[in-house]
Amino acid sequence: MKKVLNDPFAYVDEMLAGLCAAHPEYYRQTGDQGRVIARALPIRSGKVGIVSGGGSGHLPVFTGYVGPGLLDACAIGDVFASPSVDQMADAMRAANGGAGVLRLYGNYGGDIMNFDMAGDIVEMEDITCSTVVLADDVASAKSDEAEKRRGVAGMVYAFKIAGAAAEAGLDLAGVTDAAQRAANACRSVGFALSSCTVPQAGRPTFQIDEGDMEMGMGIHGEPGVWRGPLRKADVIAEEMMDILLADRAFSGRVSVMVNSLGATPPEELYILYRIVKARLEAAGAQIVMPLIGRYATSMEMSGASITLCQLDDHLERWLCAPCDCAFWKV
Amino acid sequence: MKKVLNDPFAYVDEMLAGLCAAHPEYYRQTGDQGRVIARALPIRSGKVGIVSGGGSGHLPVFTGYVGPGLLDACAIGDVFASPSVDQMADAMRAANGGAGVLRLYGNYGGDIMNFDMAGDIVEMEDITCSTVVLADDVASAKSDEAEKRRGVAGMVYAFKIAGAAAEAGLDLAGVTDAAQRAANACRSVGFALSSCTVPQAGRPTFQIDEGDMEMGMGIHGEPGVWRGPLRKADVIAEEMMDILLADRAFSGRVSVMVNSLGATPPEELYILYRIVKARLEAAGAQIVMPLIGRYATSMEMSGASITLCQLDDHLERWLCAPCDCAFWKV
Amino acid sequence: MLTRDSLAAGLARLANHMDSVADELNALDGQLGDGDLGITMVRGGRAVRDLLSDLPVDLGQALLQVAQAFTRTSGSSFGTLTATGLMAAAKALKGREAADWSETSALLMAAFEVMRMRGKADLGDKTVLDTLHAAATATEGLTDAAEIRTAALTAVIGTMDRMRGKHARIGRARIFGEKSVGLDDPGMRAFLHMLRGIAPP
Amino acid sequence: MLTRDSLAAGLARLANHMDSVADELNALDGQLGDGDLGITMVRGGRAVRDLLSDLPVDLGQALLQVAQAFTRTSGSSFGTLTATGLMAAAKALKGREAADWSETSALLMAAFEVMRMRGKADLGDKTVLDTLHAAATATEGLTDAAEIRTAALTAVIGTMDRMRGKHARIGRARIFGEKSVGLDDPGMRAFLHMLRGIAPP
Ligand SMILES: Nc1ncnc2c1ncn2[C@@H]1O[C@H](COP(=O)(O)OP(=O)(O)O)[C@@H](O)[C@H]1O
Ligand SMILES: Nc1ncnc2c1ncn2[C@@H]1O[C@H](COP(=O)(O)OP(=O)(O)O)[C@@H](O)[C@H]1O
Ligand SMILES: [Mg+2]
Ligand SMILES: [Mg+2]
Ligand SMILES: [Mg+2]
Ligand SMILES: [Mg+2]
Repeated sequence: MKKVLNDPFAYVDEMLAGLCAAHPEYYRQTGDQGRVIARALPIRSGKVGIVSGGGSGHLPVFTGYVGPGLLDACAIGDVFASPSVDQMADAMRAANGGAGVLRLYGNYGGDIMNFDMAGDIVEMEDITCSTVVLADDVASAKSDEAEKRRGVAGMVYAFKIAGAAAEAGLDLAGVTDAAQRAANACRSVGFALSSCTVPQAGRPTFQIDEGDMEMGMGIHGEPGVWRGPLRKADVIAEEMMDILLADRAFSGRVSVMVNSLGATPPEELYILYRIVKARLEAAGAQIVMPLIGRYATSMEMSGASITLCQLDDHLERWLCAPCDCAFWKV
Repeated sequence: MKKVLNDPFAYVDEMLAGLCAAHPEYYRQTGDQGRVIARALPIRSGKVGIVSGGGSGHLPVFTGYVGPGLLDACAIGDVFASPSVDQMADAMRAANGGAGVLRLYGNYGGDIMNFDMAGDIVEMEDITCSTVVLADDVASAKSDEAEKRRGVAGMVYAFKIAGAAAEAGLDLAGVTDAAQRAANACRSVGFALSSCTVPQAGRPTFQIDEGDMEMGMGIHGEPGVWRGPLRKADVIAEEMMDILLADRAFSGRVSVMVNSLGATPPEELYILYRIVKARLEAAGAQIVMPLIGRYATSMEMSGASITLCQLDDHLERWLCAPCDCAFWKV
Repeated sequence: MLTRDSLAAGLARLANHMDSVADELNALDGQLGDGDLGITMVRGGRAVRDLLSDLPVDLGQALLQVAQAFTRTSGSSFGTLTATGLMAAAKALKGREAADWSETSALLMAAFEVMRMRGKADLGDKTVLDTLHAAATATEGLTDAAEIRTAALTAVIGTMDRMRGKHARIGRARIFGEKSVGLDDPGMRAFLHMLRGIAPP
Repeated sequence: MLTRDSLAAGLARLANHMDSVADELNALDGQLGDGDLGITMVRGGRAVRDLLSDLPVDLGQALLQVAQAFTRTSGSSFGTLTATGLMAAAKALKGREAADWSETSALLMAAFEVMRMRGKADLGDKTVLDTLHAAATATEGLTDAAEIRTAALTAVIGTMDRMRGKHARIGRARIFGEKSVGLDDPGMRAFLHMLRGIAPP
């Protein structure tokens, strides 16, 4: 797992510098220590702002999804580490157009504490905040402890749907509700074939033996459901669909994401997609806007995740509304 | 280098089935043994058709770039292997709108022989053909043997520019000229950190020791300029810019692509981009539409390439014209 | 008596002590999490050290600045929790230039309460909260600085001994379940070092 | 005499022979390229075998079908070159139901010429062209099938011995430069096996 880098401690700052140099029409670097990415243009007054934040190393998540129809600003931590409270507060300031700010991020302890504390700070400045925490990874806790689940690729659906709702002019309660409904509608599960290297650590985060895989593993290498010999693609896809469909019924209009964790190429995502499609159609669902690619990654980790998103009329309209950023255009 | 697959011999066919199942609005599978991807809608009568073709394992190249403003059809071989003559002939038939067909592909012996032979066949059916062969990889031959160079990521610029010229209504000579000018305008160089696995072979194509890299290596593992210890990102980027700028002068309006070969994450491409931008600006160039991402890959190979494309007014207009496919929208 | 000057002296010792235990904390955190706890404390300590020459005499203002040194330099859980606790103490001492050592227990308990709310953890979850609560309880009613120090350290070490065999139930360590049994919670160890650092032996 | 039936018999032997040498050809090609030459020949041979029960009596039509069996089953260089050569022979025999063995040399030379044009390689580049040219030259003026076989095989083996120490200058093998020295060119070896297969000993 070799990496292209200079000083490991400069990895995130150099990445952000390059990102903003490449796409000044989308991204503007601001905030404490430059660790906030905001939209190139200031937020339209009266629009609800949407902020996210979390560790680096997941591009396009989180930073990449700043743009029209998506996020307004994002606080960026070191690789796999939470941003600081100050950075989150700065992100909320950048996303404030006077109509309130939705905090939309994944269910990780550090992020929650920091976003809460940052909220306490900016509320003193009369910025109204709401919160929706994503917890879509069904492998990380049983359904009776669903609130303990980690947030993974389902986040992207929530960004998209909340972003469209905000762009459509809904108020903070309305955007928060749209985001919460998107969060409730998503279920994800992933598997890993091999690890990635956190630059500052300098060695792979975990080890999976050659010829093995881990089903249900988290995007930072958190333990999954089982570890065992690498299965055939169709067997892996069937098992993932079993896990997802056992957790929640999906029917009618459903969107699906087959997401590479980084190294796994799109060729292999398409091989998985054959089974995902067959299973969803057998369950009576019609697939809307399948997303196949790298939407939420862990640098050069090998593996993939599947996310299902149960749509209703509103969610579908917002999912299919236009959006624009350097990584995704609808 | 683990892979998500079923029968290795079904890898390409299952990939194509999944691709077309996911994106029926873009892609239609046709031709001998289903190994041609054509646009979902038949070609507009009177538009010049553009076909490409080559081995699988390079998504989005070649197949992914079928779509409005890009290619009309593409013949697909096994991983890293040329499509058959019959498949190429079928691709040309699918791309024929009565105004002739441009064959636009990379400089590999097998592809050239097969496209030539396929051309002989379809010319019997009154389909007029022209050819532009991409040879942008400066590391693969010295400038006095530039015609021996391999085609790599520069292909994407040629697809985009020729596609826009065809969409704009130019005739076969005009589209061919646009493609040839794009081909002449591009220079690329890449480096690899680790290999990828051809499914049917079952083991990595080549080996680079842990801690080593190879500068100038080809996308199938063809030998490069030097192999040695892994350098820092900035050193790698500087050397690549040295190689590119020594081969050809770039000034005025220049587009640049920093392309991952697969596993290398966008974070690291942005780190490289800082240097690319500084060097180009120091040479007096203005950067137009930097492309940072996975545009031409070798499955899960680790490494990256840099392509520079010298623009003029026409090339810039065509580069910036709209295009649409599952992997790239402008 | 807690004043700007005795606080500054204590914080200077704390920052130095953190430099010397950083590796130990990183290693312990690395067995169960992301191995950054030592970094968090060193960075926080450094930022605190930068404040000392210019610390406000108002103890509330002073502690607020110390809290912000932690929110600014780290996004890791322990840094944020430390800042949360310090802010509770800052609130309690706002407008005052001196406090009696006998207030120590109440200040610790105030910090405990807000940190429990912030982290949504509870006693027995094998976190810094258990040691903090133990220190607050053990120092209740004490007035002498040295006595307070001994009581707090004894309570913290006792709590760590008692909790070592338990499962972690919160934060990163939770997901490593079994592996956490037999290991000290990194946050408890950090708290122990904060006590050792701040109070002169 | 070359007729539909003797051609069919020869092709059946050739297809069988390819099955038995596939591994050898794959391995040789694997040292310098992509290791698919055996696969190419086996797939082509299989497709040819499927034609045999229904082969046209017109030798031109028959050879055209055989050529198409190779373009259909493989995109690899050797398959396309083989098809190119077979098409030249098909053109030369169009409308005829029999050909004399004495025409062998001319047919090989016709194939050589179009393959040279298709592949843009030349004599001395260490490709199948060298052996093909040698076989065409060595069989000039010969009329007896057994004599032709012996002369062709001798010429091919001699050419391979002569070229083994040279650099490959074309195709995938070229880029491996030095590594190709001392190794047979895979296409030459495949051609040798085609001769061995098609002509009964
Ligand atoms: N929610 C929580 N409530 C109370 N204490 C917590 C909580 N989460 C973490 N901790 C404490 O913080 C310590 C870990 O700190 P740190 O390394 O900064 O966490 P991380 O790097 O995972 O964000 C734990 O050992 C525990 O004592
Ligand atoms: N341009 C060419 N001209 C003549 N012969 C060639 C040419 N390219 C390849 N060959 C022959 O084909 C053989 C390789 O065949 P094959 O394995 O099918 O190629 P590839 O897999 O690289 O397409 C070489 O050993 C050589 O004899
Ligand atoms: Mg930690
Ligand atoms: Mg941390
Ligand atoms: Mg080969
Ligand atoms: Mg081949």
